[in-house]
Amino acid sequence: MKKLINAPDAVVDEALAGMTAAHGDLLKVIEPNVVVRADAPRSGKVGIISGGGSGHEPMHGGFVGLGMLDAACPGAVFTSPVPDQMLAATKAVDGGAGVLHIVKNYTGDVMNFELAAELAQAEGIEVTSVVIADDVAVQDSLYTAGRRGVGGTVLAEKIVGAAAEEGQDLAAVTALCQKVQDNVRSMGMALTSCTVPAAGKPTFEIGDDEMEIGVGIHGEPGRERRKLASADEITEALLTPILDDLPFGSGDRVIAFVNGMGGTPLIELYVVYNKVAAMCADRGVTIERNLIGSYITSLEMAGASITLLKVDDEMLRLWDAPVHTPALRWGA
Amino acid sequence: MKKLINAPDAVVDEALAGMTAAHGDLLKVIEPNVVVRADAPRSGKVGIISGGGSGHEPMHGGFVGLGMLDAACPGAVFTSPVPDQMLAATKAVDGGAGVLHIVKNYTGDVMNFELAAELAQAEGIEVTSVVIADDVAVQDSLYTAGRRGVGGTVLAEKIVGAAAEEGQDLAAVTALCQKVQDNVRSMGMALTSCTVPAAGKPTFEIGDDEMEIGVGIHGEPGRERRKLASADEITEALLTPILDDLPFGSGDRVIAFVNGMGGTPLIELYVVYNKVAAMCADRGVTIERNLIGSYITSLEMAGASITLLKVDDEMLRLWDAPVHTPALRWGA
Amino acid sequence: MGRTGAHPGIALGSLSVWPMTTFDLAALRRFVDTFADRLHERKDELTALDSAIGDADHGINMDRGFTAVRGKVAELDDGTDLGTAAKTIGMTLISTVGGASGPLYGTFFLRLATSLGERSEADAEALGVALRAGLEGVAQRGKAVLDDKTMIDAMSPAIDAYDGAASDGMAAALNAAAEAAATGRDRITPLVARKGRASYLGERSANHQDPGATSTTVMFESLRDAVDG
Amino acid sequence: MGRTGAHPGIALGSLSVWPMTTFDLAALRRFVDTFADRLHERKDELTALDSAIGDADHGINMDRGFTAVRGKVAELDDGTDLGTAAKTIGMTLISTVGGASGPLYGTFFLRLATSLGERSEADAEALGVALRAGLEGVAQRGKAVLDDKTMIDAMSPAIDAYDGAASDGMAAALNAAAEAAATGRDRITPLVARKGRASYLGERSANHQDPGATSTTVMFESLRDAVDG
Ligand SMILES: Nc1ncnc2c1ncn2[C@@H]1O[C@H](COP(=O)(O)OP(=O)(O)O)[C@@H](O)[C@H]1O
Ligand SMILES: Nc1ncnc2c1ncn2[C@@H]1O[C@H](COP(=O)(O)OP(=O)(O)O)[C@@H](O)[C@H]1O
Ligand SMILES: [Mg+2]
Ligand SMILES: [Mg+2]
Ligand SMILES: [Mg+2]
Ligand SMILES: [Mg+2]
Repeated sequence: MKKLINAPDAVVDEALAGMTAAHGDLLKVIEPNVVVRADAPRSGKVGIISGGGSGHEPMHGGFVGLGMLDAACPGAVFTSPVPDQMLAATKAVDGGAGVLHIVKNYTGDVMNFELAAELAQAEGIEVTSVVIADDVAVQDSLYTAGRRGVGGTVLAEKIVGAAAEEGQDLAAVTALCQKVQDNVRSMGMALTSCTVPAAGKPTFEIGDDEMEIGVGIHGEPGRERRKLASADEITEALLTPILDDLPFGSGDRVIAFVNGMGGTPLIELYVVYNKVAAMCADRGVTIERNLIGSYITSLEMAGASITLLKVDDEMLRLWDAPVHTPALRWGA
Repeated sequence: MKKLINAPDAVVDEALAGMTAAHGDLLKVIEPNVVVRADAPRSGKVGIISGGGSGHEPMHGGFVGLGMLDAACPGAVFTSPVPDQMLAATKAVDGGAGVLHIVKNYTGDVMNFELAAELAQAEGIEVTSVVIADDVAVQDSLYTAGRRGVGGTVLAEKIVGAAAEEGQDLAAVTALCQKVQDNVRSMGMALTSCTVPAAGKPTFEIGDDEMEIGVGIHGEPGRERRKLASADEITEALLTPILDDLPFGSGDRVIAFVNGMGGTPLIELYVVYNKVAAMCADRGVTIERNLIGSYITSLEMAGASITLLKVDDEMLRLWDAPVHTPALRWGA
Repeated sequence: MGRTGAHPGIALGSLSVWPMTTFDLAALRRFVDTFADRLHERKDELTALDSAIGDADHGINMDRGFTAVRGKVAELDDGTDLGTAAKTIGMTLISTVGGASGPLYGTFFLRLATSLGERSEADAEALGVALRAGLEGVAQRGKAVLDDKTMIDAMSPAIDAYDGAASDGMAAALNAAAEAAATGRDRITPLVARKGRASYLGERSANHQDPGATSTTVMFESLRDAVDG
Repeated sequence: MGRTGAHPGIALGSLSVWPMTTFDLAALRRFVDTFADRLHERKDELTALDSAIGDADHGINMDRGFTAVRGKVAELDDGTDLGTAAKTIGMTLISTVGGASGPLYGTFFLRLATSLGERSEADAEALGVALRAGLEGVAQRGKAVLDDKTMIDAMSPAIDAYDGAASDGMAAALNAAAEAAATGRDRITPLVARKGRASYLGERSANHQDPGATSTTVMFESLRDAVDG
């Protein structure tokens, strides 16, 4: 295992200490491991919190700050956080206007957030939850755990964070988050596995001429192993199911998000984006905004995911609104 | 070779096409492969251009925009660009106030920029050059090629770009760039090699328990191969020579830049930053600002570099000035 | 305590002799130690199972949780009732494990706690009732049904087997439970997962042993050995 | 043309018979084709040398450059003078190679061009003068001296050897040059580099063959074979 770490057990705590040292103007870390906006709670503002396993940096801690998250709850690597964290986060950010939990659809995340929401409600804090489940690699079904929450989460946090920042109430913010979820679709792939620090070896073995299509963000194998293909072929393999699923059609306006899995350099993401732009143009889909970079990662995995969000003027306005977090910043 | 590419020869062009598609509001790509600010030339503004081999993304193309570079010249992967590019860039951005070339100290870069400067001057454009040579892994000597230009380049481009943006003249901007160069020091290390697309295999072989200390940004072996060590030990191995070289001492104020080499995830960079902050505090060095992320990379290499720049109020003010480029953005 | 009792007797209203095994705090402590030891020993195995069809953390999660539980249970007063002790386990798991297994195993022990209440000892029947309450808690929390390929597929047959053998005494019932858990664990290996992370793999989840069903089997084996031991 | 001439004669003011080999556009074209072919064949070898002590691109760079040069030279009119042809090579290299080798080899051919001027043929002496002008251009541009472990260490002895053998004719002189280049290439292998990328490796650059000295050797071998062949 080749990592810039001191000890597998210390990674999360030391990274949080590094974040605190680096971004004290934006955030603080409170017990038990909750990243909270420096100026929380803000009276009258709906609190937006999210969380999940660590190993997806900058998500979620890197999105705490003005116009995005009020708090983030990092679990152990790839392990959803415990309810104590979400409860502490909820209490820390509640400014009297209630708190929205943005939850990625993983059994563990859903259950731990649910427990926390029950506890917070018992303490008199109004809590709503929206579950993000945007991964088209997973078939949607009532009888299964449903789709995973992946790249759409980043877009949801930005847009919903902007709405909360401008003073929208809990019902409006919750409905908006659900609207983002209803209009966002993603799919990912991996060229390599990654190594969970405490496990010490790669989660899966993969040949030099193979790739995994339809992976999530936890180093798990994907839906299918295929022969390595060109960037254009891979982009088609990811984007076609996305376009067909919602579906996205002629005249639709989107935010296109090309995401690196952690070990893939930016130059390759631009090669992918080049094809995304061409395919969207072919379908008559207008890319109004884009985001290209490694924002929701699987440790050092090489690979990429693509996310499309169908937007209207209001969502675009909120996307463009000022944001100032360690990982996303504009207009501020 | 596992990369999201279509063909080794097409990577640079397709990535540039992707950048054009993504960031048309900020930049355009003109022949022969020059990334130019969308609104260039700006009358009366000193033009700031840089360039170098590709494979270091987001450097330099990702730094074209308001408050930073007016143009960037991307060569083939790890190969300095040709003078035709710098000449075209210089002509494209000249607004009558002259053009500064920020050159990383590699024999190829220096010679190709020199040729371009001669040609531009022959066409009546005033050109100055500053060579960035901040890598303390390389001994400084009159009889050698000297130190490599690495992470300090990013900080120089931001600060100098701000000065040009606010209307400082060529002499002032050139002197400022030299001042940054005189006060900046860096050092890097690698956990893995990287693969030049056209070469098709890793530049060097390295064992699972080994690392390279003192690497540049071209996948070349470093000064020394050592046994893999902890993040804290590695940080000490990089930062101690940096601190001792300038030297940085008690009372000094710095911008600290922890950079990923392309394949190292952000969580690890924060572990490194945590130690950087502790070591600077121990020496009485105040970190006034920080930058943490993969900004000057070696394709998919895993590893990191550390850069410290000793600043004064003026440099800090310029660091804080608005910047709006694909890769760095604040205040705009 | 917790072994076959010192004063066996004829159970009222029953033709068979009920061995007087009871489950008390000492037995619970032995269980916790045994389970914690085995999770620690088998951490890599459980994580490897989770690597194949999940996210490579199940062994790490369970080991982290039961290391914490061991410490908390060691701190309990000797006079602590079983409900309080089980609640301590459940709360500790919920607060330290995370993932799917944290709330699921946590709920299991919280429901056990409610069922056991202020008892300082539980007989075979009371333990059976408590275990079933735990199972129901896991089913409610996780919404998994049989054949979804989860810990439910080890836990549910184990508790059925326990009930079937309860009349032979706690030791026999726990033995039957441990064997049924293992059988359940193996029975579902060929299946395609419909719940939890493994479900994201679709067909590729077939022919892999479920990590949670495996740790549940270890739990029932530890319970048997703590009581029988 | 470019072979031993059809009408050998006694050189004025010389006791020896100067074989009447001349270097003309046809020879230059054969040289370009030969060098381009060999660079293409040996691209991986040159890149591998550059992997050990550089950035793994020298073969790629040279192949890209001479592929372009081959095309440009093919387009030249048959009546083109040697200066124009050499200038085309130099300009093309500068515009397509990049890196250190682009300006260095580019300058080499530009200086050759200046020296050869409007000649349509060069005799052994004129070619020697031109080659030395090229070497001086490379030295000025790159500021490397002997033993810095660069292409200079192949080029400089090659041209010295050329001059030493020039009285035996162009073919002999180019043969001596090619052999001296190879000797120079090998001589510096043990040295620590002081210029170019390899210098960043310090002591670790020792005992590796220099890529640029290797391509320069291939250049002189190609020149020899183009004239001699
Ligand atoms: N909905 C569910 N109901 C019951 N058990 C479940 C459910 N989802 C997952 N599990 C069990 O949890 C195990 C995985 O636990 P663990 O790896 O610790 O959590 P995570 O999946 O969050 O990483 C699975 O092997 C399965 O037995
Ligand atoms: N200053 C110099 N003078 C002469 N030759 C040099 C100099 N620097 C480098 N070289 C030669 O250039 C070769 C490397 O060329 P190449 O790999 O194409 O360029 P780069 O080093 O820019 O990647 C070296 O092997 C060396 O022979
Ligand atoms: Mg997990
Ligand atoms: Mg190079
Ligand atoms: Mg798991
Ligand atoms: Mg090279």
